[in-house]
Amino acid sequence: MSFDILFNQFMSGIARASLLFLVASGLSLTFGVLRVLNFAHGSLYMLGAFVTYSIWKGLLIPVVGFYIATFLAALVMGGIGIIIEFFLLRRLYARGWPEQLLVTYALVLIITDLVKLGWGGEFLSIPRPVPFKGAVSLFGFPFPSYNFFVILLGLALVIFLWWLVYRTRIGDIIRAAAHDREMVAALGIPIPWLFTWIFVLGAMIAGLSGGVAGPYGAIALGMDIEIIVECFAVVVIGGMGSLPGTLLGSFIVGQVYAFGIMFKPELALAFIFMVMAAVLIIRPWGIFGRPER
Amino acid sequence: MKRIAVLITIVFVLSLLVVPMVMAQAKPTPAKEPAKAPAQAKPVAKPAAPKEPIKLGAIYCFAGPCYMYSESAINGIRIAADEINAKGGIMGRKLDVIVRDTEMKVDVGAREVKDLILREKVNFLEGPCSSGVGLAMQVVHSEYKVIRVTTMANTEGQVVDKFTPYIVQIVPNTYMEAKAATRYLHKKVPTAKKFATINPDYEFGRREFAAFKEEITKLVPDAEILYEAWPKPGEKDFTAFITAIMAKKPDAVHSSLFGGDLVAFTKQAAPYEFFKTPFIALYDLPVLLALGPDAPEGTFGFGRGCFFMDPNPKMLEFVDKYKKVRGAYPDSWAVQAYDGVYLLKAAVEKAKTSETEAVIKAMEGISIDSLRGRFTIRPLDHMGSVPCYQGTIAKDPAYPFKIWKDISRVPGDQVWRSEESVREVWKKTGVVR
Amino acid sequence: MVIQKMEQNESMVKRGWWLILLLAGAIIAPHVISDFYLVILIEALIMSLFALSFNLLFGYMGQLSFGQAAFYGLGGYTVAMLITKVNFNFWLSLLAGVGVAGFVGLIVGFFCVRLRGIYFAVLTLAFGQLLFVIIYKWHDFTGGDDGIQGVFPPGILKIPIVYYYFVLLVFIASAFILWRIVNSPFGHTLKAMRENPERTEFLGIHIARYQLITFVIAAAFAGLAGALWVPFYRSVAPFYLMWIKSGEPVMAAILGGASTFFGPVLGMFIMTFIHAYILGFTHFWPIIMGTIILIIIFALPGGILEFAKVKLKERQERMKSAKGSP
Amino acid sequence: MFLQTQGITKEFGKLRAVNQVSLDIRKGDIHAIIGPNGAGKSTYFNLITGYHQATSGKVLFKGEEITHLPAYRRCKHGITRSFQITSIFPKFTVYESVLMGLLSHRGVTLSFFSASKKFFKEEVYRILEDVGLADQADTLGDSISHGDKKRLELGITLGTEPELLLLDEPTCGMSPEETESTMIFIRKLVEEKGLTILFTEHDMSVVFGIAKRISVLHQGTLIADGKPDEVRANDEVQKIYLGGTA
Repeated sequence: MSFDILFNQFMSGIARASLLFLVASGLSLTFGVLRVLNFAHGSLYMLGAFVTYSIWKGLLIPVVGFYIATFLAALVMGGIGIIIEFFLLRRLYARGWPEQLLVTYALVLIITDLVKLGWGGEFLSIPRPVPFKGAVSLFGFPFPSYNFFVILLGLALVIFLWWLVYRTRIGDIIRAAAHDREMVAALGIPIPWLFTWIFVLGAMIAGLSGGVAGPYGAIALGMDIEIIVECFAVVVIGGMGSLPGTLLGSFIVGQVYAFGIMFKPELALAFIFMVMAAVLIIRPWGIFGRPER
Repeated sequence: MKRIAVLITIVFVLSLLVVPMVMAQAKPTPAKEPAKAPAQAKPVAKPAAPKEPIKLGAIYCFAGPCYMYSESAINGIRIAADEINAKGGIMGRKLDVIVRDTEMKVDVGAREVKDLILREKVNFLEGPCSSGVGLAMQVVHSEYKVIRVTTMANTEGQVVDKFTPYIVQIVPNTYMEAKAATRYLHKKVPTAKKFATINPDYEFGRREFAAFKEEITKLVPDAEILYEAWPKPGEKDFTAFITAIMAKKPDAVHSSLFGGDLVAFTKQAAPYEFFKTPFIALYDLPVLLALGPDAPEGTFGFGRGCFFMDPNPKMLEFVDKYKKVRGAYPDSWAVQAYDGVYLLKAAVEKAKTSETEAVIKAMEGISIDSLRGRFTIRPLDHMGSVPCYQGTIAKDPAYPFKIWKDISRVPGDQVWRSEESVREVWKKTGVVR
Repeated sequence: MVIQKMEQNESMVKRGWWLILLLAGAIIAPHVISDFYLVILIEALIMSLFALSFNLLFGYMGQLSFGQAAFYGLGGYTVAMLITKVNFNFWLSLLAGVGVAGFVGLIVGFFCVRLRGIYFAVLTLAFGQLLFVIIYKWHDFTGGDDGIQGVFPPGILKIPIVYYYFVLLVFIASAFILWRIVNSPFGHTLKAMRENPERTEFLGIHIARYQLITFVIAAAFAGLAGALWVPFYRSVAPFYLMWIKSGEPVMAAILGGASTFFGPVLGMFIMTFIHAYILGFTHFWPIIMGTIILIIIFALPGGILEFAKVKLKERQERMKSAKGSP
Repeated sequence: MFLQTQGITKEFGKLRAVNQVSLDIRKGDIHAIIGPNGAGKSTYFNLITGYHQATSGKVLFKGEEITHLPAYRRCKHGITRSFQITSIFPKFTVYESVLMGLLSHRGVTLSFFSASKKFFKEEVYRILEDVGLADQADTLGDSISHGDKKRLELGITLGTEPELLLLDEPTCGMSPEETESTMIFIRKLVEEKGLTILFTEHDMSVVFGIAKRISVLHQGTLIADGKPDEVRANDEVQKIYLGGTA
């Protein structure tokens, strides 16, 4: 196995990791801070992709159309996030997390059908936006420039979330709430509103990553079921609620899958769950996570 | 606590008894069409003879990648049924279509077939979409002795390995389709020796791969398969597979990817200049529609007969009808489902009854003029000599999407498994015929 | 002291009464309802057994497992492979299904019982998906994606009504066993561990060992449910092990009332009948099922039976205080 | 010797919570361990009950070393404890809670089929009478008064028929009458059942009221150990406790 083939496989792992990070970072927020096992995050991602497609098709602005569509879709998903959190999850914080889990499970069922009703069943596709159509040659191998766009977007999101979580007052509150919810509430901080904003932020990220996934692959029913379990793997491996953890987690899952495909294709998926189980057994709170108080 | 538990139980027992009884008697209103299908013209109320209607159970998979194909198939069936009823039905008996969804799940499929047979008392079945569900369903409807025409699930397992007399296949099976596609690929790239393959990892993909391997070694004795990629169906990220294939630098690549998977694969492969290597896959109408400008020209496609693959007069007439009803071009799923209804009509009229055993006898050897030209049902394994199509993707000014050029139409009987080899397989799988 | 005793046997009579009524209903049901709804009734019974086994972990041990479908599927696969590949005796392959599921439950449980709450749920999810992918990809041994077909029960069991009585018998026996376990000293310890693990440990209970035993029992009964299901539908497929299937008993338990023994059974019956009924009309059943779940979660906190229990107690208090009894 | 700790030490990172404490607790004693907050009383308790594992040193119970035994195994030997924050079974009735102790002690918790209701009815009611909760046998744990909860926890521990009972501030949050009745009850336990009690307490009237021996811990080290009046007179204790001469 010559170096450049390995390098190329490594880069394809990076591409997958960057998309996974986009989706998983939203989940890490809701899962990490709100401790909600949010199965609906995958559905918000799928809905985001379909909404982006419709806005993109509606606007049909030549070059910049796709970026505007993705941005607007993220806002739309934020709105939907408010509705879900405010009307459904907020009433359940007092009750056990199993009920919250079941609500997100019910949302998966509802959103799947909404997409079926709204967009029918066709698999849609958004062509790759102008500057990122072709490929860039890297060590002699073509590397799709759109993957660079996804990686750049991932980095931008990392910086934004890092700034938000570690450099702002809201960030301090979020980290405190992740660690000890009652204490933060005791300090008089309106926890319900904080949780709404975190869930909305998570939903917007899901919408954004859905939009970005459009040109990357196909927009089709079943996207949600397929990505959500991998996202759980990423968040669990990295550590719940820890940003660097999610970054590392998506890198690990991306590479395990890429090299799994190359060497033992039929076990590639199994490797991911083996790593997830191993991390949970050895260090339940993940590589960068903190043990629960 | 005790009194309320009693209350709950009474309600529970009552629901156990009463609700199903009410269900059983009350005729459920005819299944609502999927939301998108527009209202049909009201069939002319002909004083049908007092015979009760012939009931066709259309059982497809409205989940995941199959959702869209199933919708097209239902449209094809409805158009055929309305035409037949407009001309007085089959032997004067009205044709009722009942739609059911398997959710692409084996147990739901098996149960819905039982529902159609036991509750709706259907005479015939058509569907499903997924091969796995088709195989599981076959065990059930064969036990209840009801004929199923399969127009989409095309695994060869239905008519060969797990053959039962209650199956009729009018979609080219995986063996025929892959063999025809391999010949086309070989004709286009005769010098190719080193091959790579990428097939969805389930019944359908594995059968197409096996047939490709058998045919290519016959056509190119020293052919070599360097890499077999097996993405899971519904895979959305093929990057790792693409780079792994290109690392082997094959002369040509064969694939049975279809639908959303093929769309995602194509878009992710294009930047890697993957399509410089000769490549053949199921580039049928829905995929070409979705890809639009991204469809790779010069790449080869194979399919089962949508309008542009076989533009004969009967097909063009069907295109107008379909455009009027659905506002879109008919894909191969609508075409084959439409043919399925007419095949049943022909067999019932030949048998002069809708009774299963008689219709099976009538079906064996029957031939009809379908949208895809004339084909016959082989008595041995009820496989239709239906054509397989291949072509090369190219622009066409007449359509807003790309279609095929230098189309080859391979009649079924040139590529289907010979009767001896069918019997050989039956010895192994224990089918007695 | 005396009053307490008297109340107890009165409740025995009362509980006995509605059990007999339920049994009578179950026995005459197949002759009353249509063939199709007999199929749904069999389905509901098998899935209720699956929900009961799940609730042993969730309702009684207090840990939510999101991978029970793996054992349900393994039970089914064992029966399917033994019958189709080696033509094994039907009854022994049922037992084998239970054994395999229990054994794999031992291995998986060994790792899971050391975790709590969300970590326990996510680890069981991971193991569930791992087993799903292994069966899905191990094409030559398990038949991969399209699973195994042609799994026939022997002789008269092929007739739905006979199979119904067979499933009813197995369901009643299993429910009885689970009921005894839950009310035995072992069950008492289980509930104590759920209430307060630390206090229970300091009474001399090795928490992990008791949770592991419970995990194995739950896995075994889930395997039995799978082993009953597959011969009825004559086929098995890998997605029986998927997390979506694991979600079904969770829904049933929470809807029916996880803190009661029969809650999950009621939840599963309601879900199965509604799902079958809706499917007759439209294939948009998920949105209807999802809405029903939301309504029940918000309208009947704690599940139907629990909600009913609470309402009854309130009514009893009001009556007692109204009568001004001593 | 009934219970002995030899140079038992516990470090949390750099902090040495318990420092080389060697102490003998005689059978049938009511032995109090006192000291200002952070003196290491609770940690010492946890080392004996197995809640924490000792960094060094030994714990011997009836001559047998139990330093590294897990908590549930020490309980089998007859050591059990109550917690500072009352730890009971909220959704269990008072009856069921006490029954749990007995089930575990009599080693029947692995019986799967006989109904738990049939077991040890008389013993449970006897304990309930002892702790004065017989009339509330059917009320749920979380719906009884704070004082009753303390006594319920006591009842639960008695269910395991222990030889050594460690009580973590048994009368904390109790009214004077309740404290008085608890003290009488503890004395009764020792006299009638031959139990040995080791307890920590802030309320000096309780300590000097019932303790036969008192040990004083200060910053993890044992600074005094002996009869109540010896300890009261000890100037070391006075310095750290009563702030110089009284």
